[in-house]
Amino acid sequence: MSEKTMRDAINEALHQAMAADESVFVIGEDVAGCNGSQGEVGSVGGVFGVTSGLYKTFGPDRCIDTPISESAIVGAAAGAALVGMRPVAEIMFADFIGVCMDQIVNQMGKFRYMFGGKSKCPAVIRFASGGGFSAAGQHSQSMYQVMTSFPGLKVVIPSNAYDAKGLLLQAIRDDDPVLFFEPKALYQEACEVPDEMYTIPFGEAAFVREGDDVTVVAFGQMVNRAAAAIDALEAEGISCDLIDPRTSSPLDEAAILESVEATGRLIVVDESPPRCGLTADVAALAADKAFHALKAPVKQVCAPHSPTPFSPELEAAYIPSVEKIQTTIKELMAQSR
Amino acid sequence: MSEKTMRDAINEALHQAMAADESVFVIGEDVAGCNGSQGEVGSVGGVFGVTSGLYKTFGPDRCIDTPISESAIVGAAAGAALVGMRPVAEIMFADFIGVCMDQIVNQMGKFRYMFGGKSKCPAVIRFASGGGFSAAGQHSQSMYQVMTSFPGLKVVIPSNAYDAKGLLLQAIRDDDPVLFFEPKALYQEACEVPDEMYTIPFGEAAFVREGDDVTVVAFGQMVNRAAAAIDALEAEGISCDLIDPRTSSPLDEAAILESVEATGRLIVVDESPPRCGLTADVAALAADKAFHALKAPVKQVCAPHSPTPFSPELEAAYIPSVEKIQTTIKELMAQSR
Amino acid sequence: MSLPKEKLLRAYRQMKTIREFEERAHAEIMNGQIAGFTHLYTGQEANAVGVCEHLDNDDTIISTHRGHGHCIAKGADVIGMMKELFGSSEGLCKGKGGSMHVADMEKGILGANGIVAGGPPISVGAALAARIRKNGRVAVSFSGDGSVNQGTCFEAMNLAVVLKVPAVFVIENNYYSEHTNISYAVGCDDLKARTEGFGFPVFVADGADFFSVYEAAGKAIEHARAGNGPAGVFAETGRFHGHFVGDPQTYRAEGELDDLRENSCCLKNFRTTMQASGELSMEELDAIDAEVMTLIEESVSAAKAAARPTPEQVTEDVYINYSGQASA
Amino acid sequence: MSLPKEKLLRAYRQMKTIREFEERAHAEIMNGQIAGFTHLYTGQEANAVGVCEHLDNDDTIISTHRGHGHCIAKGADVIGMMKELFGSSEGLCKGKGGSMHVADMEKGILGANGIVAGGPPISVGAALAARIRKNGRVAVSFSGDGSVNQGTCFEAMNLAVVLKVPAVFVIENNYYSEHTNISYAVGCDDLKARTEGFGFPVFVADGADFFSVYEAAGKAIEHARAGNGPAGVFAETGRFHGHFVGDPQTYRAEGELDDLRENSCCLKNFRTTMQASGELSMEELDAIDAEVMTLIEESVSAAKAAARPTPEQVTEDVYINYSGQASA
Ligand SMILES: Cc1ncc(C[n+]2csc(CCOP(=O)(O)OP(=O)(O)O)c2C)c(N)n1
Ligand SMILES: Cc1ncc(C[n+]2csc(CCOP(=O)(O)OP(=O)(O)O)c2C)c(N)n1
Ligand SMILES: [Mg+2]
Ligand SMILES: [Mg+2]
Repeated sequence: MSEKTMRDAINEALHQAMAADESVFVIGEDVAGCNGSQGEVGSVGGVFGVTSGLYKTFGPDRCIDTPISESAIVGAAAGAALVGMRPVAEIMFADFIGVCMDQIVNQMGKFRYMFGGKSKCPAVIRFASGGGFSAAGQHSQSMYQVMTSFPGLKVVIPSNAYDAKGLLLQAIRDDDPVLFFEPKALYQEACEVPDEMYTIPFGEAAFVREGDDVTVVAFGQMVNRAAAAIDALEAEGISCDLIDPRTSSPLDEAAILESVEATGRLIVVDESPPRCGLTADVAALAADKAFHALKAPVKQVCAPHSPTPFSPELEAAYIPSVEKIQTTIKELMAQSR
Repeated sequence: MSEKTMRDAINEALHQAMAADESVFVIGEDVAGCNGSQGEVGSVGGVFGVTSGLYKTFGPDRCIDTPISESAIVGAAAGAALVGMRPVAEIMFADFIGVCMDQIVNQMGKFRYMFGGKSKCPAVIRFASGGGFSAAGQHSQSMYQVMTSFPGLKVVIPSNAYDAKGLLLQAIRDDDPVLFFEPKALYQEACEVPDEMYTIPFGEAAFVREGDDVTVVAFGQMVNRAAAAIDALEAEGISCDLIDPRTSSPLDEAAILESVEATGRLIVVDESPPRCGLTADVAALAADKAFHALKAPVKQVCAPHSPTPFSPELEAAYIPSVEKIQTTIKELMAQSR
Repeated sequence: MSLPKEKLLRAYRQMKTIREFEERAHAEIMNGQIAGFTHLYTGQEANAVGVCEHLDNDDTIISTHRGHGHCIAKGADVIGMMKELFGSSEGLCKGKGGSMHVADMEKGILGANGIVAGGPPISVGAALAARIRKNGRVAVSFSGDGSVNQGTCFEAMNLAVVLKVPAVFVIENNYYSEHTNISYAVGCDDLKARTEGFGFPVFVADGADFFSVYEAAGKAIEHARAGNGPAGVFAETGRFHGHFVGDPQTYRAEGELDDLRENSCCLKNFRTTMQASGELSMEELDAIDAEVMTLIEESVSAAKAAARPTPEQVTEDVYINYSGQASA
Repeated sequence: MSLPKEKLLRAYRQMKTIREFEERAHAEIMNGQIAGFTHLYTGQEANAVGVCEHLDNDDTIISTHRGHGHCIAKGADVIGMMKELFGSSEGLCKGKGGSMHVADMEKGILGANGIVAGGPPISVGAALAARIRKNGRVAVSFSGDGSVNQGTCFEAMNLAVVLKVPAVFVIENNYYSEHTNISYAVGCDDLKARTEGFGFPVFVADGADFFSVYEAAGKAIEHARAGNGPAGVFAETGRFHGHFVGDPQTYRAEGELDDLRENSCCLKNFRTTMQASGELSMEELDAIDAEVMTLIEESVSAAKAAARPTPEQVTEDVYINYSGQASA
């Protein structure tokens, strides 16, 4: 056990999964790096360095560079999975789902159903998602809310290094196709992560904080911010449950509903824009199934209905801040019936 | 004024818009038809016949067939719009957004914002959407819920021939990019449609029925079913508002909230699966902004979290039925606090 | 080319089975017994069979929206397929896929595919698995003359070359993508050359002649199986029906359909060749015809009698294991 | 090739402006003054300028993630661009786009583009508009050696041929897509031939030599402008920096960067040519250098002093008119 960044925790999970199971391989743009060049092949490990060392350890059949052809990358993963491999494909930025959505949504995600339950497609697609890098409109989207819409896919959003490792090992072991979103703002965040292999089951939320007054459900990058907001409010006598669903599909509805039954107040926090997003999804769940417990309006804290701006100041105003979460919690306490 | 099917109403709108404005042109697969063959060019008008006659009236520069290259089709529309044209592109099935999403979402929809408000992209993309044809998992999705997520796009979902014509004329005239979803189950449905040109503004819902007990918000193909359910319940003394938002982005929040304030009960109906969909989106809106008026849980009537099945019996069980809507209304009346 | 008698009989039987399956499906669609969008393969049988006769169960194919022929040629159960078209829960895909999604993993059929050019990238993945496992398998994808203009198809071809995988791209040029002729939709004059430009050899065949396809496909598959990377087959062919059932076919030249049925029928051609070479007698072929007709008849009766799916089945088979609950 | 003195001076000035803009941007990124992902064009200047010198305001270009050079060559305001990189609300895109989305509709710049091969389809649309309006315009898209493997790029090329539009595809081969060499990522041996296989002529240029690019681009643009459909330019070039700022460049051969700066510098080459031909004196070029340095200095001072965006601006410029209300 030692402190590891999320990047290192994911990297470790990949190393361990590949060592443990011959059918696991990694494929994507520059996941090895330097192919075809006079430089050292395998010296890159993805633009975020997440696949570092895999080429050197496992060689060219298990760590495979590709051209810039995201549809073909996802298709290759899907096809290899259909015949029994366990590929882990890397799509550099979640935004690039735009150029490979069919292969994810209409192919990989629907095989099993369309084929009458007679196929298995244990592919994992990893993406770097979300904002925080001044990367502007085409390199900052979270996209997991959109993917959550599609039946047949599982959607994972780790919020810390520990979960990232356990969830990725589960994803690779899982027999269904899994989309694994890595909030890129968290790659450098570290926490204690066991050295050995372990898995975290899908559909089981983490209770990050426990409290009585408000249920806060937060996804990915927003979990830390929500925790900071909640911790700051303790002094004011407000105590909150903080739930990190960890997977948006499946969603741990029971955990959320149980908490809302107890607190009577719900705030859902995500960094994506509001429309048809996860904040609405969870809010609507409570408005149906925990309605009678609710004491106050269900609040969504999210980005506005705008693309992600480039300028650091604009992006800071775009992504929900600790202050915004805090203010919302306080307003909610004031507003209850 | 005469009875026209939705197909004919859309076709008429296209003819009129093209006659009125030289910068309008149509592009897509087989929108003319028979190009390169020994048959009669222009004798097809799209697989659903929606663009019939345009080639014959307006010629090869205004009704343009393409290869099967959806990304290039959308891109071509986006590029032509950026330099001042008003293209109307046809993507045969909404499901095919999978192969052209980047051009829609990351290009067309974000130009204006990324370019600091200094560009204009008045392109319209038309899609045949939704179920009802036993067309299975890759030809039955509505997809508009997913597109509603993306800032920069406007999303239109007509539920009848009259609206379809007025909304399409508005879409073509509109200076922002517009996605126009035509529920294919409605192409043959007819109603009175004026012969002359008229527009229906975006963001203004239609009140299809007026009542006191429950607010029903329904989209596209579900509007007729909701109306049938409501009409049948009149005899039982239950009266409902039926709101057809007509555009999901922008959404007429005021109309929905006003109605919920009056009725205290809300049911949202759509044919898409539940997760991060429009039913959740509208339910969450009410759970926040009309919370204190609510007397009962907010209900979503939608497809299950499954791909669309092929078999007619399965598809019938998949798409929300009149009965299901009716039952939900009755249950809701029974459940109120 | 001379083939063992067994092989000849089998090839003819496969082509005839596809033909009669399709003609009967056509009739049942017209009857209203089969729902949905169905694309018939009639006229192109020699392509599917000429290719698949080189494959065994562990090799894979991935097909298109026009998938019945490929699936039958690769060994899909004909009765299970007919039941699937009828939407029965006893169908090959339990009635969930229908015509556009017939699949059978055990037979190496990775599915018909409703998305034009959805298949080639997936096939490259199956080929990559074969390369990694060094098991000598090949992965074949079928594409039409329209499909080759889709970005995913190009990406797949380039990726297959880059990764040097045993992927075989079979392009069936039936001259039309829906209502548009290849001479319009493929911008260049020489599709074979454009394809070869990606860096693999493409072998040309007469798609109405089993032997021609068999020979070309043999070369392509051998090339791939031997570890030389991908290869292609380019076959000219014609479909005897419209794009979909109900297509008015206004794109046809006068007499085109008659001409096709008369002069580009792989069954007729096969018989002519056999008659000339004497390798098979007409009686032997007639016997197969009769057996095929019986099988097809049987498949339709079975499909009509088969169990219908129940509403609970709608939500089954989405996941292998979905521990969380869905919202609705 | 002999060009009027005016043209020569202008071409040099443009190349030098790009060079110094980039080198200064590099310094300011290292300083922490410029946020986000920035890709520098240093070393490839002759490509942008050699192409854009054939274009006027009403012709369009669409660029890539490595867009500064193309935008400057096409006439974008340098000060507005520097302000944009600094994220000021006075920037060309009000600080909303940044390096990867610099655009100027009035100058016919349809934007840098963060999506690899996002541009070519859009450029075909601009070209289609030109064809429909018969206004003699051309639409140029820039692609890298990596970008050409993306499906959208292939689709755009085929569609341009099918519609016979004045689209010009400029492929800049700087040998790398991020960390991967073209010899790996492009499966075939001859990218020019693969591209020509789509059905249009591709003119080859030495991307370190303005005159070579100018000549090749001239032929391509003339071909397109004359109504003969699309054309291509294929230029070999080298980037002097990493893919992005901070790239360790482990893919480089030993001495590669020094060699590039020494032997593939378009500014040096231009000077050598001028010295040999005597068309321009070194003093004239030195004078331009000084002016450019002043302009770049000015642009940075202006950018540092420029207004910063305010939070309300986040939700502006999404739509021209959005009558409905957003949910948050
Ligand atoms: C991505 C996508 N675009 C369009 C379609 C609609 N479509 C189905 S088949 C077809 C024509 C295919 O032509 P070709 O590849 O030549 O195959 P053929 O039908 O001739 O067998 C089209 C356009 C589709 N299914 N998927
Ligand atoms: C669809 C997509 N995939 C991947 C990337 C990440 N990416 C940005 S630039 C680049 C390499 C592009 O190489 P090339 O086209 O040769 O252009 P160069 O960088 O050499 O100018 C990659 C992979 C992207 N921006 N978009
Ligand atoms: Mg065809
Ligand atoms: Mg490059």
